[in-house]
Amino acid sequence: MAEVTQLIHNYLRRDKKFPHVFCPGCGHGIVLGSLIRSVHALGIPKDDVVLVAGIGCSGRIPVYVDFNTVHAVHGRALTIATGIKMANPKLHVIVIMGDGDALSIGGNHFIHAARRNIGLSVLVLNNFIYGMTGGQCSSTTPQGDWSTTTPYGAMEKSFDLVELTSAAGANHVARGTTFHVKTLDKLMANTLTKPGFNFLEVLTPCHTQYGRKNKFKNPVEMYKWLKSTAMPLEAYNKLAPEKRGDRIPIGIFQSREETPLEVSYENLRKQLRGAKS
Amino acid sequence: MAKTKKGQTKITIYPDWCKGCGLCVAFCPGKVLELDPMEGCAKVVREEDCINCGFCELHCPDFAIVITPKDSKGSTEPNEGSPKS
Amino acid sequence: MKPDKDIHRFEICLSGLGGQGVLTLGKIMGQALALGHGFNVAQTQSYGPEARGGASRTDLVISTLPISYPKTDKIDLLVALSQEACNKYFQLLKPGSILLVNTTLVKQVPTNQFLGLPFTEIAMDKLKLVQAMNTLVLGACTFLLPFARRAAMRKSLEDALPAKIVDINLKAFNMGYRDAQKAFGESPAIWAGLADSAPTAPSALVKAIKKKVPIKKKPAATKK
Amino acid sequence: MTAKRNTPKEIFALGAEAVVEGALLAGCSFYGGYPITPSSEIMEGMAARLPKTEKGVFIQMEDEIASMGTVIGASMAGRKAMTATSGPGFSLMQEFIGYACMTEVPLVIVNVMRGGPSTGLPTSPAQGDVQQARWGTHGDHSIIVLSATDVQDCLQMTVTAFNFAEKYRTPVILLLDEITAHTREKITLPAPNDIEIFSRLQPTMPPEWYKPFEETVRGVPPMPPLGAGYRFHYTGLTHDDHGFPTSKADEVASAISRQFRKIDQFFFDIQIVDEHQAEDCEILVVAFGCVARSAHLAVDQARELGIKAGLLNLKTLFPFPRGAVEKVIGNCKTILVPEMNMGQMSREVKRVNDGRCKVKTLNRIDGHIITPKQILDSLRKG
Repeated sequence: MAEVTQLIHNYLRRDKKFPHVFCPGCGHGIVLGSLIRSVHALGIPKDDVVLVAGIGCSGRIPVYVDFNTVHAVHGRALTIATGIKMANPKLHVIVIMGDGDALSIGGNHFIHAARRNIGLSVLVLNNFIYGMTGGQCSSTTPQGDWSTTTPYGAMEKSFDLVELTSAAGANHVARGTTFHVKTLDKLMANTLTKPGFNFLEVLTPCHTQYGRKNKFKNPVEMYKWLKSTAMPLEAYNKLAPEKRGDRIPIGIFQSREETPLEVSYENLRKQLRGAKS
Repeated sequence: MAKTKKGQTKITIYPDWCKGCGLCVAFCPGKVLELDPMEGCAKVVREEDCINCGFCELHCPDFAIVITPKDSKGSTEPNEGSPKS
Repeated sequence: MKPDKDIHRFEICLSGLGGQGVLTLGKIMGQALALGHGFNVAQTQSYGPEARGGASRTDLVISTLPISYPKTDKIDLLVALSQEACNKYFQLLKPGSILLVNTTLVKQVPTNQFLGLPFTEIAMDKLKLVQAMNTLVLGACTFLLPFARRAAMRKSLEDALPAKIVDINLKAFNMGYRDAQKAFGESPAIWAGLADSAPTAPSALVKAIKKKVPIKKKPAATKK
Repeated sequence: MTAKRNTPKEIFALGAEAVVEGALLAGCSFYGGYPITPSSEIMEGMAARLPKTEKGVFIQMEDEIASMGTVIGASMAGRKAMTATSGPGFSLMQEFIGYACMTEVPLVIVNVMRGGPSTGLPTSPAQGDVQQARWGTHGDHSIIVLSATDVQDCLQMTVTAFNFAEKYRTPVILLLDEITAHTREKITLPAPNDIEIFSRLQPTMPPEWYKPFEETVRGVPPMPPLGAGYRFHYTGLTHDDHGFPTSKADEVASAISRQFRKIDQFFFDIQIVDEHQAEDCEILVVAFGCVARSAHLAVDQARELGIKAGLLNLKTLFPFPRGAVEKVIGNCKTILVPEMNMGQMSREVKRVNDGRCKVKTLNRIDGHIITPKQILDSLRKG
């Protein structure tokens, strides 16, 4: 275990300024740690990893890590990632987005990338809020909660990302939290290895913009909330529906083996060219 | 899962990187760490009570905590008795 | 290849209903004149929503010299395969223009100076394939245009169509050519200068008008 | 496809099909797009052809924004990539065009102009996107905008667009119009060996010495594909030589000015024009796209009438070929700028003319081409 942090340090860009920009208690660093541990454990060379991010707090992650990194425009990280994967299927393309990034401005790209079932590892860091721009309501802000653009409580219903992604056609769908880090590491390894559109939602607290305004005294309170709210999917399923309340299941929700787009395309090309010669 | 003995680990916290979020302090099962109000970051106060669960190292969002064995030949495997949800 | 005749901006407008194959006709004719005859050809089209039924039009400019302006400016031949197209594009005719109409569908020609064949009727009665109507027109035009070579047109047709419909279309092409020959006798005299060395013949146009190609029955329903 | 053609070949093709041929000849191996009239024929051509090539990738995306995203991603991964669109789709692409300028990612966008604004005249020609092509994305930036006159030109200018994109690490916009894209003409497909192809420079130093956005002699740093061992950071934020975000005034100024300079100092290479009867003309027509064809005929007709007319056909619209205009207007009394918009190119001509000649405009926005007669009438009035 001694290597945990040193190992992470080996993957960070040394010429970048640390500590990183994230607020105290922000879970983004925890996700980055989990990602690095998983890439390392799986033995994927740094050169083969392309980390694409959108705009927002999550978009700041790639700067810090020594992979091929792309900081895209708001909501469109998946489109650039799609181009990269189709152009060179050998690369491990990992996409990191926030909830507003992936599901609000990028919602259309998100469902279509899932429908295409293109081989991307997609992490959505869901903190229920627009963090970087100052705490505006996002499409995952729980109904009734306060944000700077819902000063009287969020009126609209929020997305269930797991159900949305499953319905859209992704091969693999999972959810974890930044409190349950060992589970997160397992889910991360799953997300990085299984073919096809591979989605992992990570619940990660934003105390600065969301927690403070919604009755969480400090970041620790938010992690306590995650600890008490999230539960393994298997246990959740055994729970009587009326007892589920606000509990959030975590684990692997979907595991399909459908052929990813880049493989189907390669097959088509072989078939067309085979027929020609 | 056999409990490993306490106090076999050395905990290093980089004060420059620690932002004092308090996660490690709050969840450490051995109450090894405390927030230093002057420095605004976590510090080790009861290293001898560390059970090497690894929680703080895994959860530190700022990569500011490093746990190493006191005896370099000692086991570095984490104790599975880490906090459960 | 080099064309064997000198033409400076000969302009054709092909028009009809969407679904009649006007654009395909223009493409095959243009391809034949460009690649098979060696002319410069610019084919443009009025490009409407891709629904069937509206007026459809494609224009060809044919020239030995490079073509600057690609659209038609002064039409030499207007082919109107439907009443709507005839009404709409009749105004394009200038002195010296020739009008060829599909008499099955064009009942009211706004002039008595025109050439006519019941293309739709021939396609349905003799070929049992209304879709081959545009190929009949290609055959007729090949006869009428003094610079068009039958073999080159046939080749373009063969190249452009899927194998399984080539035979019926070749039949239609030959039929269109022969029917035009029968009905009109010769290509219009005003184009005589474009022919190899053809002596100025009595005006085919006048002949054709006098002949008044008969129309047997009511035009078939034109809904598509 | 399998047997390589070594001799030129004549075909009868649409302007859109010529774009496809040109792109494939230039080495394009990636197309991401979204169907929109009147550019869809380009997309359909690519859909049929690319999967038959060795590495060709075609993908239909959910919208034009996504199309641009895939093209940028593919180019980062080392492909020569393109998309094609029209009016509303071009508007949607603007954000990513700025991103491609900022990250210096080579790519080609073909915009087949149709009547606008908004949905406008989807099936009719126009030339209303000229200034949008130059200034459509926000922020100050440098970009190359080309146009094509006839079908052979569509092929040639597509090859040129790819060459410029690769040579200068920049997005290149090829502005066609509905007439040019939908005209069929006889063209000659050159043999692949007969055309000059340029591909982006690759780094020749060890990865640890490579700076992806470094100042170089040409101002254009080499660009390796993702995954080649040169790990670095792409961002739309203003960045330093290494690609990392910066807001230091000196680094910002030098990065942005290099992006301008890399194009500005090669005007002689980039600015392409065609002259017709322009040497001794007293009245000069400045036109581009399909209107240049009308102008060509009108100039010939005017000469027959004894009017000393000439034509400057702009193949490069931006950076605006100032030198070419200045060279020709020495003898001129009048410049006529016919264009199918309310006067977007004439602004540039007036700017360069700077009061020397009379500049007349001839505008048409009803979805029809400006005819030779309209131009001739204007030439006769002098």
